[in-house]
Amino acid sequence: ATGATPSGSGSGGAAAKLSVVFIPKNLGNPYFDTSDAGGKKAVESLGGTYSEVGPQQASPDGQVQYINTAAQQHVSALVVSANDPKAIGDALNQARKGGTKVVTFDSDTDPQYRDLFINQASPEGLAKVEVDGITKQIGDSGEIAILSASANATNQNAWIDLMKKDLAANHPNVKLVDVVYGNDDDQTSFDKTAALLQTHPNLKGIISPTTVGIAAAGRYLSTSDKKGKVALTGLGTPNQMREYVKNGTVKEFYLWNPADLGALAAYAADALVKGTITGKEGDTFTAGSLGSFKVGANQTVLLGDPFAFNAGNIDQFKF
Amino acid sequence: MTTAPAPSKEPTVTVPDTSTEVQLLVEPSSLAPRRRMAQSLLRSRELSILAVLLLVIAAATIKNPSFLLSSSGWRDLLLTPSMLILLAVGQAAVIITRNVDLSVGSVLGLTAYLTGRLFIDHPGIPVVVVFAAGLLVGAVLGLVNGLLVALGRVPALVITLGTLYIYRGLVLSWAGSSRINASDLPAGFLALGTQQILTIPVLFLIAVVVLSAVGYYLYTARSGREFYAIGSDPDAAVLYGLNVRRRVIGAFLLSGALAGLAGVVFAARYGSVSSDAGTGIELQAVAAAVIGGVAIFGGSGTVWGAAIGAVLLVTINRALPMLGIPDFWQQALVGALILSAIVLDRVLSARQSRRLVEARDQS
Amino acid sequence: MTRTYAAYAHPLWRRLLLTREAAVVALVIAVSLWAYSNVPYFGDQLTLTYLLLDVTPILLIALPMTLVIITGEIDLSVASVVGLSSVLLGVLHERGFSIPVAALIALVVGALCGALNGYLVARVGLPSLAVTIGTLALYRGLAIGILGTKAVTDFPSDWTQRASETIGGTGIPAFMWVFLLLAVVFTLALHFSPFGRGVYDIGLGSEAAHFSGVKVERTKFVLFVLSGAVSALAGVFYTLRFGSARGDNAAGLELQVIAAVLLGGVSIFGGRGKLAGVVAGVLLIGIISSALRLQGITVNVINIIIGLLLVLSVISTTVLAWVSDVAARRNRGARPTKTPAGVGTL
Amino acid sequence: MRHDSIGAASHPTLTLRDVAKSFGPVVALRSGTLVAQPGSIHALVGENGAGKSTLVKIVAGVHRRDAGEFLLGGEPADFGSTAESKAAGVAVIYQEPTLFPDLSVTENIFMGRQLLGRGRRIDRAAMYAEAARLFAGLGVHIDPRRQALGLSIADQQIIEIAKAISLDARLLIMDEPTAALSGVEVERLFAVARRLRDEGRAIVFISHRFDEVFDLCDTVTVMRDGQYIATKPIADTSVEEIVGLMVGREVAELFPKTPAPIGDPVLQVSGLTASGVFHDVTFEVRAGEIVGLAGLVGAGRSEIARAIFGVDRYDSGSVRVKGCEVPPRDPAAAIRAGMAFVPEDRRRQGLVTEASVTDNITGVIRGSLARFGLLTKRMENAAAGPWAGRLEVKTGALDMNAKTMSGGNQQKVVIAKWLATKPTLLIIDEPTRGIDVGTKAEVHRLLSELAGQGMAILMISSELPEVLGMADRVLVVCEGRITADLPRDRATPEAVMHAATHALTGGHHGHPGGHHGHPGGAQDQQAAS
Ligand SMILES: Nc1ncnc2c1ncn2[C@@H]1O[C@H](COP(=O)(O)OP(=O)(O)OP(=O)(O)O)[C@@H](O)[C@H]1O
Ligand SMILES: Nc1ncnc2c1ncn2[C@@H]1O[C@H](COP(=O)(O)OP(=O)(O)OP(=O)(O)O)[C@@H](O)[C@H]1O
Ligand SMILES: [Mg+2]
Ligand SMILES: [Mg+2]
Repeated sequence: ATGATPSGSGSGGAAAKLSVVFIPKNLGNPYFDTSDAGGKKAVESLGGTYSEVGPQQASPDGQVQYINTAAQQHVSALVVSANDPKAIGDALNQARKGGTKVVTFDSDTDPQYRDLFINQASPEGLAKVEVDGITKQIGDSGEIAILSASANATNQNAWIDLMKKDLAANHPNVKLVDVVYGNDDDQTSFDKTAALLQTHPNLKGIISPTTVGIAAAGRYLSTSDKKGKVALTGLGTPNQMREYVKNGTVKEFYLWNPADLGALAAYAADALVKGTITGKEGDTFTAGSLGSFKVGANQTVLLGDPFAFNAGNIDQFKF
Repeated sequence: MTTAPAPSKEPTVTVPDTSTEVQLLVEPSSLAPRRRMAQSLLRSRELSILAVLLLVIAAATIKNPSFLLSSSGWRDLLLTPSMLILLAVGQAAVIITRNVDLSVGSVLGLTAYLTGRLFIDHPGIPVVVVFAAGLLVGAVLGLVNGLLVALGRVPALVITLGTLYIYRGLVLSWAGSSRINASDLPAGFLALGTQQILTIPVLFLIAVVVLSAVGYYLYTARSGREFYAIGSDPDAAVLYGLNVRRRVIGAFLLSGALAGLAGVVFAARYGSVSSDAGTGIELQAVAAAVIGGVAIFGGSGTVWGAAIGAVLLVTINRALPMLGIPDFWQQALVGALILSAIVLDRVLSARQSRRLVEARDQS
Repeated sequence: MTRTYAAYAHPLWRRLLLTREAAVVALVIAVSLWAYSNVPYFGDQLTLTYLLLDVTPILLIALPMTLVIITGEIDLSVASVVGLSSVLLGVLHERGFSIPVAALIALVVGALCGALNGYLVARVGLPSLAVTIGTLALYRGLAIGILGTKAVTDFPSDWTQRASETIGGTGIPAFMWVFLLLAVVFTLALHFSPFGRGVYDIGLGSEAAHFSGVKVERTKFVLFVLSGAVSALAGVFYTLRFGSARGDNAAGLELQVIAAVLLGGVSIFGGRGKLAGVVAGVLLIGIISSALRLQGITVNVINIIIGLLLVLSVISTTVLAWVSDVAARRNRGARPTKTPAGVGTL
Repeated sequence: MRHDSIGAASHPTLTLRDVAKSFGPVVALRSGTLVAQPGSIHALVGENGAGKSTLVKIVAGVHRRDAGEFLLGGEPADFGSTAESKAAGVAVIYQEPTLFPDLSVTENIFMGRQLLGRGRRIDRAAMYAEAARLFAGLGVHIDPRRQALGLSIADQQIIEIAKAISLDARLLIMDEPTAALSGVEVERLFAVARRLRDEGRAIVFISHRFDEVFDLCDTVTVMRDGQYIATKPIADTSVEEIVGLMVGREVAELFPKTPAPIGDPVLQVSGLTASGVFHDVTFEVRAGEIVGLAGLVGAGRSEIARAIFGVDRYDSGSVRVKGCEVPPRDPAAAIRAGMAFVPEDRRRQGLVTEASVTDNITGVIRGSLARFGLLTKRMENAAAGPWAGRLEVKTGALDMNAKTMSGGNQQKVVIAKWLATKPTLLIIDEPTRGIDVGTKAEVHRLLSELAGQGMAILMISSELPEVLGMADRVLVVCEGRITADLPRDRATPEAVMHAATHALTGGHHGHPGGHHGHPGGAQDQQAAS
């Protein structure tokens, strides 16, 4: 209970117990369930308190309210996947003014709004692995399309740009005919997939660099007469995709280990709170069993390379 | 006192003056039954909406034959609107009684999640039981709405706005951030989402069966007609001795049950359910009913119209990208469509009442 | 020989304290006190700031919405107007317009949106529920159509900061001045002007109002225009506060506004309600949400509480009437004088 | 005092004794008593607001009585809903038609008890045929399939009648069924009523037209101010006696119009036409003059008044006040020009019943009360108090809801509201409808006094004595046209009634009690007049 005096910690969280709030793009998203669970384990192993709050729909204004609440509570660190690179910036800076460390993961804000960004994979690497995957499956020629999350999701947009460049440079016979947005909503993504297939009868492949999107597309494809005729790949979680890999709708999809990503973000937050690192390039810290990581350019930490899931290995993964 | 004609079995009365009797003898209508039927059909709102629907389908098909002619195209044409048809039918029944049910989206979310939970917690549970459970839970939630509205004598808009929040809150608390994935659902159930009988999707058949049952009931049952009477003039309905409360509760019960059913359909069709499934769909259901010619202040319209309205709404959304209209503009078009439907309704009913007054003046 | 009359049947304290508005205000005070002593950090200045910033759009839109509902109509399109004005502000800013000019254009467009609603409802005589469900889709569709699902986020930081800066050291957002100004104007218009009396008369009996020379059509039209313009203002604020113009900004806000207005004691049938109660209703929802969020309770419970408050607040009237009816009957000892009545409708 | 008219049948179909009913503060019925015998038509008469409709609604199960005895066929009855009364064999034609505008005429007749075919399915064909038979029986030409929306009041009434007849009830109550019917239609209705009587049913018939009462009924019960007064066999009574019982005093003393100097024309109406409603209406009202607008219900008098005041539209013609043209469709402009309008439907048009006395009284003048555009309750109360006092409105306080007041007091509030505008012309539609006798006299004195002060008054009234007593000049409206302009000395009941029925084909007027109807009575009466 607090009286009128603003208690908690006015000046930085160094003295207080570690408290980390995870704010995913939206709740009820299996990808973030997994990553935040990893974060939770890490925070608890560090003796801190963990909590996860967030909006129902992936929108920046929804996130702002939760960032504000965290700022009011003077938590020691915020781990955020940004729905917009700028829109939540003011709120994050407010929180930082109150002594909260801000780590972004999965989807970044502009660098001036956070202390550190935990990058799941290099955008170049991700874009390349998805483009290579789809072009291989369709024989390096024909029409493809992209089913993304919301149109202003930072990470997806960066990847899509890189994919376009890669396609133009290395796959002249593959034509990207459409980019549609499913807003990380099951029903919308599903309906957009249906529309995509109708609008482009000659479509040969779909890349969906978002877990909700690829699952919805997998669901639609596996029940349509285009099953096996239209290739699908992208970023997905094994639990959601198992069905579609086994029934042959999807040959291969990619992801890093989201749990590791969450854990790394938590360790980074801890290091920032403890003051072991400040977030400048060259700082190093250890992230439990994940090993040691080094802060790169733009205050970014890279998790590693993405992993390819296929019929051969999918049963080894339960997330 | 004069003696009146001897009472006859027929409730007819010998008219005092023979000359006027001949002149005033009533013919049911001067038109042959078939022509009359054709005429009233031609004038009906349902038909004009159907024409618009066919136009949209035709345009999209010309632009891209696979919209209708491919097997997926044909299937999606029927499958996609199935869920909204169920909601629109329930909503139409409620609106006909001069009420409205805004809670259907939340009910749908609740039963969609319930469907997944049942399959996860009771592996091997028969699909029929799950459908029944969805229907039942929806009916109970609808009953709560109906009781509050009818017994509390408070406006349905406010009550169902409240239960919209409450039911959604219940799903959110129950589901938390967990979700149902396709792999949680048995293959047999998922197959329902796309199964076809003679190229007609099963879910569409379910919707059509429900639609026909409700349509038949509203047209041919005494209690069904009372829905219209109540919506047309609630005070007169009381003077007629109609059981207004029971019918209003019944309408909400129906709407809730159909929203519950729609939740199960949602799970079967999309294969994954998160706690915000169905958010905002209530306004689409109201819009479908309004587009289909159900007057927002009750008393007129049919569930057939509402169902066609639902198909039109969904199909327009699917056809616009085909017609080269970026999908971002679709919602604006839907809005314009709703407005023109209301305005058209007003124009038609103004013309109708003018015609009726003229008919009276001439007689 | 003329009689003289008491102006009021009840003393002032009774008229002030035994009202719906007083009940809501009391609830606001009670919940605040509870939160202050039980919820960590609720007493902080920052909480006040964020709470007020969060409810500002609802507060703004609730002002004209109250008047619209008192005339017996409803405007469901307000949140879509917020979205549209947000998008316009963004697009115009991108095209190089200064923020004040862009905001002004957004306000004008908002007023035009309201005028379309007003024309269809007041002049053509269509039911406002149906009309504004249509324009809800239309205006939102225009917003999304103009901007796609992209966002404009590069607003000048002096403007975005202005939206959330506070008055001196009070922690009260400076934008509250704008609300306060509007609240005074709306209060004078509704409670202290002939126009406002007309608004109530229309809600209580529009035919009688028409027979008394009240310009029913014009009044309704003006209210819808105001509703559109104020919603656009809320859109401008929303955009600058979050520094983000998006087509789907404030989606679903209309139901929150209506819930708050009804909670504040305004009758959906029209004719009853006070702005003071509405402001208290908005604050009540804001305070409950804020306190629960600070306790780590998420949106689900908040939803349930808002829903329950809404349902209870409307049935309380019926329940109270029923209770007093039973009491009166018991006193009189007469046989029941039940008169069947129609059930509540729209 | 009680008088059971027709001897000792085994049981009267309906017995009501000392039945009472209040609506909050309004006592609608103090002690209603009525005994209706099988095979007999029983008239129930009384002034507006005497409680006739309330009595009917208690029998129908719309209201529940507060006290008193209610027997149906000798058995105690107490209906909680109209469904129960229907089931017990009571059919009621309510004073206001209660139709579902969206449904077909046939559905309206059979709602809730539709004919069923196979599988409990509604048999529409049978219903249409049945409805057609009913209409044929009533001799009217209504398509059973058409929508009820847009039917004339008369047609609506016919459908109510068809509905009641088709119920096959042992007790049929008709609350002013003839108010909107033409002569031919009335005759057909009477034929049906007589047939039903001869089948042994009991009929209660409410009407303000004595000729009809004497034509059709066997017995008459008189009510006044919610109280039973007397029951007489029709054969043993006269119109004069009934009127005396109804009013409870000599009729003449009610209308104390004192002569006043007549000044310049205030209202000039010329060529006013609204197609289908009224045609080429031209007249003027002078300062200090009371002009009465008489005619049968439905003649279009209210519509004329509403058009003059700008509430309704009209197609052509002009309205001038003191020589200045008043724009159409703008009540505010009419008010500025000095008009005041007390409409006929007090509850819906005259008052905002849910608002306070003050709000109602200052409803029109508050624009001028405001200072710098602002208005406070205190200013309004200060303005309303004197006007309420001047009309002696009986109320506890000025913030009482108008809804809780008696009809007479409500009417005083409406008049106060308009007098507060200091009008030069007062249009008053049915000034004393539903008002008790005492208040009625007050209203008449007030009108007379206002005229004396130089106000021009246009008064519409369905009560002939009121018109004849109050008006300096009587204009008679028939089917939307002014058919007579009679100065006070030439305005006899006969002259007015002749002009009022002039254009009607089967008009039935003249001397009540003379004809005991028989088929073809309409023609006979026509000849007699
Ligand atoms: N629902 C009600 N609430 C309040 N007062 C009512 C109600 N119904 C009737 N009254 C009042 O009861 C009194 C009797 O009304 P009632 O309708 O029975 O008269 P009536 O004899 O039928 O008159 P009329 O000849 O005008 O039809 C009137 O003063 C009327 O205003
Ligand atoms: N086609 C119609 N549909 C509905 N109501 C109608 C129609 N025609 C007339 N009326 C209504 O019938 C009623 C009687 O008509 P009107 O007002 O012209 O008669 P009146 O001479 O003023 O008689 P009174 O005022 O005594 O009833 C009015 O309330 C009028 O609005
Ligand atoms: Mg009556
Ligand atoms: Mg009249």
